[in-house]
Amino acid sequence: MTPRIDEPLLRAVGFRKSFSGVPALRDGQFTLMPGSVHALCGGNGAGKSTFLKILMGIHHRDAGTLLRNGREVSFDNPSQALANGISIIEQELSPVPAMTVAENIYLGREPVGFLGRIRFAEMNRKAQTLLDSFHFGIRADSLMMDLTVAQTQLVEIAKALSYDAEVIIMDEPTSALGEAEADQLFAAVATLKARGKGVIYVSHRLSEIFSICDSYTVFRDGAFIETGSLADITKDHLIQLVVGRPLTEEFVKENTPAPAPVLSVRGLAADHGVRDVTFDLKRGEILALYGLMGSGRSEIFDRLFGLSRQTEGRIEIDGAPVTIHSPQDAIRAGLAYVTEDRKGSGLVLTSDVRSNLCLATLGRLSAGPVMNARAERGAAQRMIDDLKIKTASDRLNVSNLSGGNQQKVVLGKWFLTEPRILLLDEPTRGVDVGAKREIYRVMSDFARAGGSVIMISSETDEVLGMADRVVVMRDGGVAGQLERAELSAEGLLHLAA
Amino acid sequence: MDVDNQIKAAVPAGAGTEQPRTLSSRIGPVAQRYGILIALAVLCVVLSLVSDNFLTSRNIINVLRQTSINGILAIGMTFVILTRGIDLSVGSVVAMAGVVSASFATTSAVGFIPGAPYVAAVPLAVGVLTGIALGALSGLAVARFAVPAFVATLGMLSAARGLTLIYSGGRPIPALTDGYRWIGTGDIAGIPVPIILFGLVFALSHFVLTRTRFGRHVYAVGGNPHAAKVSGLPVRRIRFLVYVISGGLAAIAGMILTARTGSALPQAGVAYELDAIAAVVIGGTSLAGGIGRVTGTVIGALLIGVMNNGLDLLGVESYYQQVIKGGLIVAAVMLDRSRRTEE
Amino acid sequence: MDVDNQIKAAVPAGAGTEQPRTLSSRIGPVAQRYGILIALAVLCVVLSLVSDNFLTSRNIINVLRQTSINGILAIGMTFVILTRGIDLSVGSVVAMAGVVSASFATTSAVGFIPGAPYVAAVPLAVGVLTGIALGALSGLAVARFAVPAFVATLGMLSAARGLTLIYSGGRPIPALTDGYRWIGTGDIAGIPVPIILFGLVFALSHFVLTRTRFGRHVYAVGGNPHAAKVSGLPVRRIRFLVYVISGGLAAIAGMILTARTGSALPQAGVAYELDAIAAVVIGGTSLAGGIGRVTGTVIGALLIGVMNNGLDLLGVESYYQQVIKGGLIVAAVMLDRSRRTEE
Amino acid sequence: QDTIKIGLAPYGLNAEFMQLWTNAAEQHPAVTSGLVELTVFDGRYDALVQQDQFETMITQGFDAIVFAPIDVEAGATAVQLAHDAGIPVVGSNTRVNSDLLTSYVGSDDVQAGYLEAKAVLDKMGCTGAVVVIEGPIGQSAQIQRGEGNEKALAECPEVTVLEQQTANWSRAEAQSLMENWLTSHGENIKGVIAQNDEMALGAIEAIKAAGMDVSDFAIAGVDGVTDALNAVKAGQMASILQDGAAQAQGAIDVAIKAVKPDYEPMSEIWSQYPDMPWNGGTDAEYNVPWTPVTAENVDDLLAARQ
Ligand SMILES: Nc1ncnc2c1ncn2[C@@H]1O[C@H](COP(=O)(O)OP(=O)(O)OP(=O)(O)O)[C@@H](O)[C@H]1O
Ligand SMILES: Nc1ncnc2c1ncn2[C@@H]1O[C@H](COP(=O)(O)OP(=O)(O)OP(=O)(O)O)[C@@H](O)[C@H]1O
Ligand SMILES: [Mg+2]
Ligand SMILES: [Mg+2]
Repeated sequence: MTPRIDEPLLRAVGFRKSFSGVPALRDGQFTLMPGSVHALCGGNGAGKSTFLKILMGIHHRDAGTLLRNGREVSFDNPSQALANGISIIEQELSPVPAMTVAENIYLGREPVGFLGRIRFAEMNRKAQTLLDSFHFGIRADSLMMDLTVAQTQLVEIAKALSYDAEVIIMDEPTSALGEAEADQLFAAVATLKARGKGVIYVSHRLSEIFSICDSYTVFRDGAFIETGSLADITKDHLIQLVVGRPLTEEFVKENTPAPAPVLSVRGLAADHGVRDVTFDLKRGEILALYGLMGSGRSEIFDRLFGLSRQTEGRIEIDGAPVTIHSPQDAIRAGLAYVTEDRKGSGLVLTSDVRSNLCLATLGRLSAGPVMNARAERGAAQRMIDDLKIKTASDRLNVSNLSGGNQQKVVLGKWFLTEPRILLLDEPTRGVDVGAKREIYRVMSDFARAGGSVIMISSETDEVLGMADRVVVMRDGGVAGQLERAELSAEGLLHLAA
Repeated sequence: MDVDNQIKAAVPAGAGTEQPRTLSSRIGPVAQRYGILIALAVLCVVLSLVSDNFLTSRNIINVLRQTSINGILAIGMTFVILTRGIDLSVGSVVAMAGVVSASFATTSAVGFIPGAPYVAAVPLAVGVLTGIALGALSGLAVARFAVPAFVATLGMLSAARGLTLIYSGGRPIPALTDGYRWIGTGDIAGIPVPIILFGLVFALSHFVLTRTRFGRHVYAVGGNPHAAKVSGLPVRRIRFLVYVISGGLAAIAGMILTARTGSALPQAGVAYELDAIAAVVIGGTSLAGGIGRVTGTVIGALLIGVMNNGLDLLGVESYYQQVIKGGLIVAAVMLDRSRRTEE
Repeated sequence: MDVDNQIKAAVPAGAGTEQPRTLSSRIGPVAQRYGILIALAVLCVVLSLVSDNFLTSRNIINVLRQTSINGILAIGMTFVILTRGIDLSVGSVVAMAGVVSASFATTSAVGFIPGAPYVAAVPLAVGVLTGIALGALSGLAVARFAVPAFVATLGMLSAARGLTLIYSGGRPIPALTDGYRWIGTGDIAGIPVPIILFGLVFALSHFVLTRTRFGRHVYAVGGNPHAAKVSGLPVRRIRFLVYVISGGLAAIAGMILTARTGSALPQAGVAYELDAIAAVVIGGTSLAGGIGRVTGTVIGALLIGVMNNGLDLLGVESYYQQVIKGGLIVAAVMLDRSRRTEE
Repeated sequence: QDTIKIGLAPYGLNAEFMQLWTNAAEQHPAVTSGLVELTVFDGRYDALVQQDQFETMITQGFDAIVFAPIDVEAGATAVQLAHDAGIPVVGSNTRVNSDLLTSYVGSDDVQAGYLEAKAVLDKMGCTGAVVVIEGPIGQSAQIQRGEGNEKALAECPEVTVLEQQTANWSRAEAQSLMENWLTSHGENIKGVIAQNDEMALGAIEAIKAAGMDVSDFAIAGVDGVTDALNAVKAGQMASILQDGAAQAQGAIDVAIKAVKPDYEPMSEIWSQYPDMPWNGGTDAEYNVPWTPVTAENVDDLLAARQ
């Protein structure tokens, strides 16, 4: 029985959900038509992921009705959702690290032969074909733990697509991706759409939404606000719906670099093929490291921050050579590092917002060995206010925050250290439009006050908007440098590829 | 107030490291925080109904005194488990600290320390140092040489027991001075010294874990060692220190035990690690690290102590005691709906 | 090739579940996979140099036979630990399965089962069912009621021991039939039955864990329970089943032990859980779940077995043995540089 | 060729009694003179470990084995293995249910249980109430001493047994147990029958901790460990000395005799206990007598310990 074309694949009304009495979703509504790519928009903490998890049977709703092809359904667990043709790419990456890519993709659907024996060869072949069809360039038999965050994201995409589901939920699938990989995903989405499937797409990158989606639904503070066709609205209108007040997407940039270099990197080598990297960072400058996925940008940060082995190369701060063996050394030298993997190396998920915010500044917030609770509270509150972190309290467990708000906690932790040099690896990952502006403002203010920033970003717009200078990386080496005046999207891509 | 918040912070809804999501939603916050306390209360009410003697001040003192040793061990264990470690060697450290300290406090000719007995301060200091040294060895293996805590402390369990037997020749060390025995049998204002020590250790540990920088470090290292490292915490030093703390506290427990029994037995403390870990886990601390609090541990230790005491008071036959104890522990934790394994 | 990949998948470099970044990069793949085997080899070479008897075929058979019981327990434990669980009850299950099965196989008047002795198949089946039932109870508590595995199986440790004592009245059950005793003392083509059973259990478990869907799902549940659930795996059922497997294997170990000693002791198997877990951890399986393999476990068990046998062969004094064993275990794992705690 | 290799298999060496037993074996004149090479195998309180050690001894070609099994029944298979390999096994201290033993040198636990219970009951004048602290249930010493306890208790029908519970030979466990009993029964407890000295000593500490007078209680244990001798001297308890040294040395003599038919015993114990004649070293059983520890002999016994 094929559903009528005007019959929605999925229709949700009046979804409600609270966590320990705090409502996360008050009135979730959504209608997904076949052959459509439907954007679910909303600020950080608007309830998007909560809504999608309910659809998938990961959470249980407190109230609401869900119709699948017109039939009322209710999923107790994800396997029922899968059986009903719904698959998901979750916002938080969730690999099984010690298993291969192929095993992760076909987890629960392994081809089996005699005696329940898995046909590994067949599974690897299928997985490889799948990955190759999206040009992801990942080997199906590599271990998940050996992949970078971006590659892990690609595998999760491949996995969700491999279910051949009718409804595919994508919760910020591109937040960890470079543009080339994102384009592969968009091509896949277009194919799905052409085949009459429905895609629910969540992203804070509005340009993406306008280029691949056809309809939109906006949530704000857990409630349904508006739905419609993207063709009928402008970007600014959408932003206004999301943020709740008029706002244009723009970059805040008021710093001017001084000529004196603060940090000089000479002939640096790092793990995984990074070699002979030389560049200067000036006082008051925002420098971008640009490159394709896997070009070695994060490795440079790891090395600068004392997380990987000291090998070749010199690092000078204010003209004096420094040795950095550990993060302690780096912090002492005035560095701060927002890593790209916020779950793996950014947050202590078992602790609350306040402890996470104060984690790198405990020494400053204590009198001798004893913590000054008031100072901790004050510091945390300052960051919550400055970055508009949406949390019920600073004692809430950080794992209960929405993805974007978690990212802000990591940023806040490092801002509190009052560093001289900020290393930001994908700082606006998963952050909504409103908050992005706040982050840009903080960066700009920081640089204006004499601090220096190196940022890695896969969003070319962000690089163009914020960077004073760009160092372009290719295959672990510096491919060239561009001054702000020379910047263009084509120029960057040309050097990087 | 502040402390309250701290406690709340330390024990969030779930036990696992991931997706505490669905967890907290189902249960009211009160049961969440006090589940195991409720279990303890239920047990106490039932016992006071069926036994006239249970709620006498004398029996309460008994329970507390009997709990003090396991309680002190479990508090040290809490530090270790919060960093994702485990310390299986506590029972052997109990014996070694007891025997070594006693050898400085015996009036008997068995004492082979010239000049023994010394004034109580000497053997007590020696005992604590012994525990700290053993803990430091385990800590070194774990923190410096990346030996899994289970293996490092299992090795210590065996080695420290052997050393204790060698040191003592397998014989008890009897006839301890009154000064030494005071920490096991003395009292201050009617409250037995072991209970006072238990209280002090609890208060201090609670303070350290909730109010000091080191305490914050312990939670962070257990919650996400990688993030802790990136944030500039001295992860290795913290890992090392928790074993030193556990060793030191095990030594105190060992000396209380020795002072209470009146002679140091090299075979003391066998299998104590299981009860200590049980108290920690029953008290809501996650073996996955980063989540837990020392108040929970004390409640867990009391639950075990009350159970042992109650079943003795009721004169339940020993075979049946074992069955009932096993069932009660599981039931208590099930009643404490707050904790759920990740899934 | 295929298998090779599988194995690689099962034992990667690091232990932690997080920071997938630099782990496997640091250490060469050979040391990674064979570290503990090298430790075992070194120990064997040293022992064969200092003791003439060590490398005799008779002694090798002794070692294997002695290892078989801990080995089988440790294999069951591997399943449990791979899912982030732990089974403390194995020692008590050993005793209970031994006693219950023996009560169907005794020719003595102590036997209180009408019609006993039965042909060997009956007691053996009853024994395995006993183990499975006990494992199922633990599994239910863990998988269904979300009781932390440590607590659930500690409860079972105590309860099953009590039940065993009640069932047997605390007395051993002697005089078992030859048919029953065959599984402990018989041989096939000169190879003792316990060794053959050990080999079979190993081969089957290895096959299940590396090649079958269930086995891979065990890894997934331990490696990332959330991902397992979202992928539609029956997480609870898998959690439940590993305890059933551990219980069943503990029962087999218990019956081998009973058949070997010739009478069923209700107090058999005390503290066996520690050796079993030690074999698993020494063998490279992470207590954090999701990483490990059964070959490592067998090597770990052999290491422990060889150590016990070797020190006895050399006539090392018992107290010193304990010290040396503790040191050797830690040293072996340190030599096996492959494993590193997360940091 | 000349030296005789004897394996000594105590069930576990972590507690004092077996330690004394083992020391005595190592002090046997035949060992110190080099006639016998003695190797000690610590059974680690596990029947199977002991059996494994038998296999090791057989592999290594020991000439004889002196065996103190952890369990009566489970020891039988080990004895069978040695017998099949032609190695004589002499039991000592703990019985083993096997007719393949060359001989058994030990003491009758039933008698010890009787004697200690009698000491308690006598002090109580055969009236009042007692508690019994037992060894680990199912161990042969617990079973047999329990039998002896029963026998003595049967002679005093007036006496009630308020509680009966195991403390696993452990002083600390007995101490807690007694504390709890003192709470539930208070002054009603007049006597404590502990199946070994450690547990009796634990009971004494509990009484002291409760602020009661130890001399108001009749307390007895078995074994005669050093601490107990001191307690007897202080008038706090009665103890029945088990002469582990004699059991071990006697067993060594019998074992040597089984290997070397022309051997004459070298240990002094045969002259020390006239009630236990050597009889050519071929008796199936040698019963080392128990010695009740009294105020009179305690100083001598203590002096012998140094
Ligand atoms: N397990 C939980 N316990 C308590 N609160 C929670 C939990 N999960 C989510 N929340 C809260 O629910 C609200 C909605 O979160 P959700 O993750 O759905 O936001 P989102 O729209 O996906 O945001 P983002 O764009 O940042 O991913 C947030 O305020 C969050 O703090
Ligand atoms: N743990 C690892 N094991 C093996 N190779 C690795 C590991 N981590 C990174 N690499 C490889 O090192 C190279 C550089 O990685 P890096 O993370 O620095 O890239 P990047 O430029 O930051 O890209 P992105 O973060 O967008 O993936 C890549 O080819 C990557 O595959
Ligand atoms: Mg979200
Ligand atoms: Mg990167």
